[in-house]
Amino acid sequence: MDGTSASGTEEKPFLWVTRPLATAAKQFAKSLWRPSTVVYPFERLEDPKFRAKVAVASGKPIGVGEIWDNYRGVHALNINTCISCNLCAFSCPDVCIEMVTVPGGDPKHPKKCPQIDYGKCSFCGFCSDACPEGCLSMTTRYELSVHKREEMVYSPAKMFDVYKSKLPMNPIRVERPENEDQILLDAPLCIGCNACSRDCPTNCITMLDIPKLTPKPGEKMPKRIWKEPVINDSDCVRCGTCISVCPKDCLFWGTRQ
Amino acid sequence: MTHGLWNLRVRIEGEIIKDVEPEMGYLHRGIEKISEDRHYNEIITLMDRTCYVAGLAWEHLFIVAAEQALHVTPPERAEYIRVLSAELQRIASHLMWYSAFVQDLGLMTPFLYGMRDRDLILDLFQSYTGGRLTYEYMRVGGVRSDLPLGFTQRCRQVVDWLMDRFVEYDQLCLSSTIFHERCDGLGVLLEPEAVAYGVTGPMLRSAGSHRDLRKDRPYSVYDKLQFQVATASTADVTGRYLVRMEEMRQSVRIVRQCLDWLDDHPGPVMAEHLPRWLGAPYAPMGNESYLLKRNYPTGVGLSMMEEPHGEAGAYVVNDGGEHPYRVKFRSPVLINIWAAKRYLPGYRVADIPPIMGSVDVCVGECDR
Amino acid sequence: MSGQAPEVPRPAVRPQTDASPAGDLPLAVIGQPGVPFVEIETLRAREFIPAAKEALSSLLKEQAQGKLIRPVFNWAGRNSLFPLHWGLACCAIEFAAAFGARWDAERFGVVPRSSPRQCDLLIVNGTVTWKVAHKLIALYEQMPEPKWAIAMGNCATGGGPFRTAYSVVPGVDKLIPVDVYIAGCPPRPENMLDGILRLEQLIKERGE
Amino acid sequence: MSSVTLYSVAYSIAAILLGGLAHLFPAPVHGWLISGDVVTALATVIFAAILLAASMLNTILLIWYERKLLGRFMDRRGAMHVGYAGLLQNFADGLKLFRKDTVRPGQADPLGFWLSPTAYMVTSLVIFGLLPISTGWNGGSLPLTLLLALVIFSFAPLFIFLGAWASNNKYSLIGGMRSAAQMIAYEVPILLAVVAVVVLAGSFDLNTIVLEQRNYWFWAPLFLALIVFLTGMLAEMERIPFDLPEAEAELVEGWNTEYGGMLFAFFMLADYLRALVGSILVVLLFLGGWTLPSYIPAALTSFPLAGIVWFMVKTYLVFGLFVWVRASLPRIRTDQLLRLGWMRMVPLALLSVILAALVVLARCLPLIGCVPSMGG
Amino acid sequence: MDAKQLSDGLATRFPGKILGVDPLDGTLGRIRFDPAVATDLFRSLRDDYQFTHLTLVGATDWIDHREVFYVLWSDTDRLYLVLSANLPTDAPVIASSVPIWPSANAHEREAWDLVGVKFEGHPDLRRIFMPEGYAYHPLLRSFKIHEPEDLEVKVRSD
Repeated sequence: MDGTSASGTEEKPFLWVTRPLATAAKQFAKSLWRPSTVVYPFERLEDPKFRAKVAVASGKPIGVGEIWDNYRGVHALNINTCISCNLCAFSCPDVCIEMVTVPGGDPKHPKKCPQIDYGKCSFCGFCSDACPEGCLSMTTRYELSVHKREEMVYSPAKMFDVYKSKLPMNPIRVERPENEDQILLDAPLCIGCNACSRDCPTNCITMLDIPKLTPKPGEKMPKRIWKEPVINDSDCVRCGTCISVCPKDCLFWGTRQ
Repeated sequence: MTHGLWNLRVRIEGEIIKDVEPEMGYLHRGIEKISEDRHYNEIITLMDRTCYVAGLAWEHLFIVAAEQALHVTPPERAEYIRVLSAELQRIASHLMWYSAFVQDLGLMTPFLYGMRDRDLILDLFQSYTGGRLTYEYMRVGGVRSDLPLGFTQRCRQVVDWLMDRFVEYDQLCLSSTIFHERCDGLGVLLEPEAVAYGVTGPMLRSAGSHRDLRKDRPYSVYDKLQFQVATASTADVTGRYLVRMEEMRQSVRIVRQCLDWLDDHPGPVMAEHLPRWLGAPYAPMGNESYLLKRNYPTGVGLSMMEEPHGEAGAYVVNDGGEHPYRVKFRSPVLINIWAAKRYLPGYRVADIPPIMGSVDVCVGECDR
Repeated sequence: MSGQAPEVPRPAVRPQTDASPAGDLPLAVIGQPGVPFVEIETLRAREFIPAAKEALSSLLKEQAQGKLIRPVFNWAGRNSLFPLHWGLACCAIEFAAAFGARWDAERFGVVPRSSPRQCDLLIVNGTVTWKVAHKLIALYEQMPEPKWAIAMGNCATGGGPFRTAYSVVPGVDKLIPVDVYIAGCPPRPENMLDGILRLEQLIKERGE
Repeated sequence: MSSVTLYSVAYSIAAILLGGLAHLFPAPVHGWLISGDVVTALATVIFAAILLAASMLNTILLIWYERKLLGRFMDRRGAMHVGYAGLLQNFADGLKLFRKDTVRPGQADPLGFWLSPTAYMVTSLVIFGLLPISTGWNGGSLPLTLLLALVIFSFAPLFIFLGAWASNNKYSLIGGMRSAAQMIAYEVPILLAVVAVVVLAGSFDLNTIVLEQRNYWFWAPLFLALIVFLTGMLAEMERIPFDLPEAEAELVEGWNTEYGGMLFAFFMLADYLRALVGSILVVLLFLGGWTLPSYIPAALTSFPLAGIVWFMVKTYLVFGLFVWVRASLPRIRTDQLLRLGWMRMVPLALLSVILAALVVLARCLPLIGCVPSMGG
Repeated sequence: MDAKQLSDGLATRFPGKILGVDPLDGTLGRIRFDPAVATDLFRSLRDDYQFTHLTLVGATDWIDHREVFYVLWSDTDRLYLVLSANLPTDAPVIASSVPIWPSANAHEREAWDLVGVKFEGHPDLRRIFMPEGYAYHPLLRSFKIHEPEDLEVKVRSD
């Protein structure tokens, strides 16, 4: 077994306490001109101007760089490109995203955008990873202190303001796996109700006519519309809206053979 | 205590401790219960908060157990990034321990030095995970994203700087007669007793044991890395200090090897062929009968790791659903505190802060 | 990974989240009414604190009408907030980092004290469980007036990721009055400093 | 310069005030007002007020100084946003504490609880009346000033213990007991170190002690005594590494756990007053007081109030030394502290007394008759 | 030592009480045993097979039964071993392992607290995390957690 004995042979007491006194004095001399303190409200770490001064030890910049680009702070939402797919709300582990109606949708298709309660959000970034259109992303803004609990709820409009303020945004995009599951149809159960096609945020579901079956003698024919959804996999963002709206639970995830 | 929320009931005679009774549960947050209602990847958000000074180490722990239960193999680059993260996290955690420990001794200055240098590591974490303390970085089957450009160079700068600082820390503590007066021969827990009481980690290694799961049972890619196990023979507070300091140096060694490997081997960081709810964003799953029809494999995952505080374990039972059926963690801190019944009696009341400080208490992980 | 599948009993039906198999077992968690010891403590805090505050403020209105003295004391009070040195969970680490070398909260005169008698500010930095709730209230009551409370982080604000758990108080404002909430999980040290500055602003505007 | 003393300043202020006031009154009152007794009485009051203000101001400045210095040792900045460079920070703290509610725990003893901070503060303040700051700038030049100062200085453990006991809190009580034991233990080496100085100077009068250091400061022959005195003063001031009465890790805030508001401010202020007294004593006894070595150019020593300026510079440097120690050493344990006090410091102090005697002897040697007279 | 050797050895010592061995990655395997022989089995494992470390004791609620699992570590072989025993739901009782491995103390208290498994012979079987007097064992599947109802925002009165 290879082990090393941590004996600390280099540092032994020398004249009782003179060594620690000397070390403290050395640090005192080093930090006399500029200690490593960031004078926060006046200097900010995320400001490129101060990056050379901060992340420092006693005035010596080390380890600095574009460390802020990935920071997960307040969300920025581009309302214009949001497709109301609900994926952010589903992927939120803390259930802090609620889809609220915003103006701009047609009456059949009310446009819904995420509203985030920062009193519950854990800033994990799952929602921005999930966003298929890249319209919800996280910025480097972190100041979130409020007087009242209600002010912590960020409406879509408020997050759109954050988007318009052009803060640096988290550049990480998690790539979707190539062999993603598709949405399959359990055809005998389908009643052709058009719910999936109507609610699909990307309009990738088309209802195609299917031949009408004639019931065998003695078998009761289900009452249905003779249409069946066909899903365009390349357009589908895998949001599962169709699955959740399907009244007969006939859509499911699987791999198309 | 500076280490979090727990209670130590002490029965004393004069200044001498006769019996102690640790009282826990003030931070019991039901993480195991909440985990049963979450997707595998979503549990990672809880892992960061379970042990808030070693979030990435606990993510690694859980992810390995979950991968074993789900029969997923991550790519090698992801493994290296995980080991790099875990070792950087070990340094950060030990620095946090150092800060809290010296503060218990009444030393104010090294507390600030420790926090200052820990912030540099947190900056590194922030540059590739996006979080300072809660990272949410690892995923079943890999990690969230690759390292950013120029990361390895920055990381080398930081660890070089840290190697110099370790000398300074030793000068402030080991070179001080008062430190030795305060810490030598305190909280002695010899190896057989430590084993019987289940004590692990630096506390066990300070008693001369060579037990380190990274060597004994190499998980991830630790078998390809060169490092040594830090041990001490005194089994007291000073020994634990020495072991942790040496471990930080060895961690720097591992970090440098990982950086060299990562420079030379670009590649994917996410496994292919993952079940639907692992590889992509979550979406409504639909009727559960379809899920059962697809017959995903069930399994049990058990991972034991050398976490900064000691041996941590995760036991994950996968019953084929989207959530784990049962998640159970082994907390090293719970057991290390528990053994206080053995190593505290006989010392003075004024010795409690250094002794309990040397245990490295993280209550979040202890109470879960 | 060898793909060997150890035998795990697969439950015939996964328990549904909404249907409780044991019907007589209430869904109760300890936080709901009916569990005495927490309730009593909660009530005491809820009634005591506003009453004390009211009494104090009426006293002030009668005695200190002076236009000169009040602003001076207000300035002193808001520039020297001593928080209680009490760490709960994750946010306590960031709380400590804010007092570290890089952010150095002492610049604003914020010095943590260990004894609640010498504090003006209770920063609840972490998850509050029901087991610790009455201690939190006791600490808050031990602080002399005027005093403020900051709920730091999501756990203190509303239970955070753990709010569904059986042992966690869903928001510390159920126990004590909170002046400033800081969102974040955990909030960065800058965010915490921002919260303290916001509290100073609040004191300036509202008086004590 | 030498003619101006603090008392003369106070006396002239009193005379001017009373002279102005006397014009408003008829003759008998007028005569009485400008009589010597009344002026002296008022002068004394003014004198005390000046002393009080000066010592308080200095104490508050001392706290600021420590915070800034400690900040640099710790690679940070310390208070900097309240006032210029945080100069007003401590005024804000004091005002806030003054304004704050003072809570007396229900079980606490009222008399002890209220009395002890006040008495602690007052005894610390009284010493300032005895300490000369420059030639003539002191309260009274009693023959036993030094002894009196040290006696008043050692009242503190009594009041700390009283306050700790009155708080009815176990942490306070343990802290108070530790504090009392520590202070009493370190009285002995301090007094012995002072004896060494007294042997060398031949007087208990601080003015004389300073004047005796015209030729050489006493720290050189009495280096051991200086070390003992500094260590003892650290223990008396309860600063790191001897701050175990306030050990935060085990006792919440030590003996002032239950004190808040103004009473806590009293304790805090008195602590720093004592720190100031300690630094001043070190300067007076070992570092030549307001005198400067003769090789310093006269321009630096002859401007008005040069003595006071140099004295304060020295005092602050000595206090900086205490801060430096605080920044780099951990706290030691009670039993180790007492062992250090009794087993190390007392013998060292005794040794330094012998050394001082030897120095005196060596000084006497050239004089005729000195050695035989000692023998006979 | 491999899993076969160990299970055969144990099967001869405790005939009929070793109910099976499942493979488990990275360990010797998972041995299912009859809770009736718990103490003897533990003693035999510690003394004869040098499983000196008890790493973990936990319990799972499988609705129709409860499972107790033990993770052991052998310093000589550097391997983990998982033991598991099924207990009936109405009487979840098993002999305590504290006399053999003192480190089980906290683990068993936790298992009692959260899953409600009783360990006979435990010196101090009290709740560890939840306050004394708490009525439920929260990690049972029948105990549901839910979104707190009282989450409406409250505004300070003054």
